[in-house]
Amino acid sequence: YLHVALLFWQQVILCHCTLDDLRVDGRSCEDYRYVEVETDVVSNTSGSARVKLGHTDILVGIKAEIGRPKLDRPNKGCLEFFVDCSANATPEFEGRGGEELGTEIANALYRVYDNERSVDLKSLCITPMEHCWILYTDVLLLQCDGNLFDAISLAIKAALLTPSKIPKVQMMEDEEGTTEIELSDDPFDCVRLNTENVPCIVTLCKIGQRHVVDATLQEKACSVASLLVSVTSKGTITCVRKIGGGSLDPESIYEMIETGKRVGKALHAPLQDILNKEESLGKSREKVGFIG
Amino acid sequence: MAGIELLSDQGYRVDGRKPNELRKIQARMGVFSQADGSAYIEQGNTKALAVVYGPHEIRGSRSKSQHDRAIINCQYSMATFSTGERKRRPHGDRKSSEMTLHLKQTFEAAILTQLYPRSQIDIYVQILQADGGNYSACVNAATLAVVDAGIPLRDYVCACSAGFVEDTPLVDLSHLEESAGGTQLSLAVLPKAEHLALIEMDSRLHQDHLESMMDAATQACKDLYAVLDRVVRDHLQEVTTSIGE
Amino acid sequence: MTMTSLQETDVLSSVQPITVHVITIGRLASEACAVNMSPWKVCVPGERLCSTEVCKAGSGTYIRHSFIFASLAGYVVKKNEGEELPVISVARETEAQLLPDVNAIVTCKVTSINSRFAKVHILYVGSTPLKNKFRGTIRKEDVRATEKDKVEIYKCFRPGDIVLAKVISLGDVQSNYLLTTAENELGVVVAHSEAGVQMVPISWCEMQCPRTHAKEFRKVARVQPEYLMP
Amino acid sequence: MPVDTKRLRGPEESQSPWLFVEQEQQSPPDEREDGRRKGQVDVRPIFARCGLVSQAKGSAYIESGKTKVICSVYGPRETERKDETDMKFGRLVCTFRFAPFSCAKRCGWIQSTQEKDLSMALLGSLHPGLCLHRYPRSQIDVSVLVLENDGSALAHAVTCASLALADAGIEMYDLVLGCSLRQEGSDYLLDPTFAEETQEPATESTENRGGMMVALLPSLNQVSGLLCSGDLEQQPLVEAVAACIEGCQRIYSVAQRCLLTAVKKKNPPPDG
Repeated sequence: YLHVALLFWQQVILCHCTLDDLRVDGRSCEDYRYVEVETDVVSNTSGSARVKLGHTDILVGIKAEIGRPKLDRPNKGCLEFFVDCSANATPEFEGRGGEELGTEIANALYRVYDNERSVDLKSLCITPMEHCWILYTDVLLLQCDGNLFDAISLAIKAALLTPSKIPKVQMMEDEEGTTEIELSDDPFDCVRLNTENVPCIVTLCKIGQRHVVDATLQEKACSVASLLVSVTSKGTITCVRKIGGGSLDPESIYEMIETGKRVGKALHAPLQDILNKEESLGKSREKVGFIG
Repeated sequence: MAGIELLSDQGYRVDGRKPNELRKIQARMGVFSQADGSAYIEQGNTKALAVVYGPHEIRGSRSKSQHDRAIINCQYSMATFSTGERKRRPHGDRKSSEMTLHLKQTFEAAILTQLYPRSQIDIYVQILQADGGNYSACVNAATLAVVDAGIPLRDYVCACSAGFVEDTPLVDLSHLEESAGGTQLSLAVLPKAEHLALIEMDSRLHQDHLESMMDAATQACKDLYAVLDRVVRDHLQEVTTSIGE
Repeated sequence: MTMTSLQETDVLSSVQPITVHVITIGRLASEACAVNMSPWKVCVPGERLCSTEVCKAGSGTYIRHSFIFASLAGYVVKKNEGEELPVISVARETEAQLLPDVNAIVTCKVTSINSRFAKVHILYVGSTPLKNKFRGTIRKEDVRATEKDKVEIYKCFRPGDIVLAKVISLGDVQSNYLLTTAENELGVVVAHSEAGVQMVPISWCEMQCPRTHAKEFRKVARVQPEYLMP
Repeated sequence: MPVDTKRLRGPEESQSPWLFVEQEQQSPPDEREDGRRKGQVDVRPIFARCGLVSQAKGSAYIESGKTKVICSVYGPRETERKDETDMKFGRLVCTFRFAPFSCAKRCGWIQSTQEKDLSMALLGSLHPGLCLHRYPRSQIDVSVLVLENDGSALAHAVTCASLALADAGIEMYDLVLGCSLRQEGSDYLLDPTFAEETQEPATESTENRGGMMVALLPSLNQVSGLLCSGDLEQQPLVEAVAACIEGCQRIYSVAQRCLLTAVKKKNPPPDG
């Protein structure tokens, strides 16, 4: 998609620098760029978050709506993903230009999040086979500067972690035996998701002989293939996927899985800290958003 | 009217505003670094982002190219989570195509397109949260973004909506006031010269009332102009001092 | 991979006798025997053929870490062409898909013309027919070698003409293959008159209908004998 | 054949019959149902054949256990959509489809998100194996149809597609072979059947369970595709990848032989 043209000597320099654990922007191979996270940016969603990673800018909004459970798991709720690669990021995404990338990312997100291991889907069920909560997770890409997956996963985790406004529901049965759903009126009386196992995605880019995390667009242009590893806070790996056009030798895959696990596990704690801090501030928190 | 009293006996609106009062406006220019120009605006709870790319070579078929001026290319889209009920598609539906066309017409009137023959200027706006007055928020955000991109304009374009309740014109309608039904007027003006860039009104209104409604909307646009002008000047101040350091 | 591996049965370690499987063995084993009769070595993509010190890489092969690998499934052919090293290549009876390449002579059919260029469909590359159509463009300035500015497309090509042309560039994103006819041997080889009869060339720029004797303008090619179909 | 959902609608309050089908709950025995052993590199026997579809440039059919996959390759032909990379490299287009009758439940005609995802995975696995720089400005279409899905469909689709590409005479760096694996606790099941892929565990614990597919370029020893989801610790994950790689190597000889036969059948040996 986003095409970055690099001259040959630039590629050589980039590859050589990485060999010495020093990247063009001064980071080491396992360093992330500066990350900014803010939750609750769009007030009419159940949960929302904005993540800035370098120049990559992601906005995630989650809306909970009542729907029908999927056939193959009648007693669970589900997550639906939609990725809007908006023309904001680049004019190439205008019209239907961003659709291909959008479905590609959405498909990967399904694999990572829409299962029992990551999110407690059973708690989203209202009545088996009939009603459940569907969490519509909509990702809006505002700016791309590489490493979309990691930024999106951070934003999704943050959005899920915020006190989601999923109201408590009660099933009312009237005399004719038909059931009706009644939503709780109290805005504070809501279900909170168990988000202990929600994983984070770490994308590792193979450049020359080494691999780096959080690759910029320039670095991505030099890399043949990358490996997407999703890791929970306990260090369990929930998803591995090779992306990009090239191939990897088995040894480097093993190394990349190892790095991915280590980096991914370490990623959770600071994120959790920030979110806890934000929550403790409550209403008094000064909202930054896009202003300032 | 659907049950709600839009204007109280004391002359206040549902959210406590006076009939000719705007909602709180907050705006910022230069939110993104990769685009040529960008801006963000909040009008009450309506939040809009605008980015501008260009002027650049014409993308796609060259047949669109105009030998004596630049073409303006717009896209209006709404984030799927922006509305109360989730939207299925961010753009491409009939309503947003119409909005795209309106934006294009508005900015063709304001940008000095003849300075950039055979080129293209892209304006993309995105509604992050919709609470009435989407069109005006988009126009105002886009104006700031175009200014940020350094593209010459005849004048700012300021847009505002107006309604008419109980013989009183209301300006800058919220979603609640919009959905009550009743006459609605969208107006985009170049405030210095008081030129109209776009005017759109649906449903019925007595001719006698039109002028008062127009006056109220024009005045609101001028008020908006003052706010936008402040934002631009502050931004320039900020930029120049940071260069000076 | 040598021929001996063909003798391996299809059975993969520890397999239960399933009926489908037994059939498989029988079928493949008999084929394997037949295969072994041939003296020709067959290779599959990715097979290492030899070192670059022994041979030069020909078509259907690629070089990696100074070894020659096969990139096609086919017969391994070694040819000595009087040079120091023999050329090793992988051959298939059905020619590997040819694509129009720069400097290739192609046969094409004119589909539409306007004052600036003629649009064509490329039908043959050399003497190999293409399975799918590829579109090409002959620009006004590439029609003739001399007096380029006086060329009028209408006096050179008409839709339906069969033209011999040479590929000068693969073109860019917007354009198709760019072709030229600016050589004596290139240009219109077959054209039909308004009466629907195949015309005969009478000069470099004219053709005549044998029935009506009407003359029409064309950029006529002097067809080389090797391009004439028997 | 598009289905008019409006006309075939049941009553407003209706439930799919699938919800009431008894789920067979059986604790998995040590032996797998077809007699293969757990924790062993034990793939089902494979029957592979090239050149079944006469209309296509190249085609292949693979049968492994009850899983049956057919693939045809068309092209290279001129691309309709072009961008800068198409000028230097060919474009590979993959379509992965389940035939409507291939699974226990009928699949729709419209490509589902799962099929789109698998198409992407197929594309990613095949792409590194092809010499696409030899086909500038053109497009190669690969379409895979699963006739019967009894597990490991994607892995066999990868193998089948690479055989079809080789049969079509598309230049490749290497064949691409696929192998799947299902991890169950400390054991793994290589080349799982559909039942093994989807079975619910007897225990609630989700430790070390998951599915995996690896695509390998066997003679270059490069992994071109890796798709894994589940709940795995690092050690079992690495072991599972290694087992899959070995599984791929096991089917290499079958793939080679299939191609050799195809080459000989199609073309008599060249003279001279």
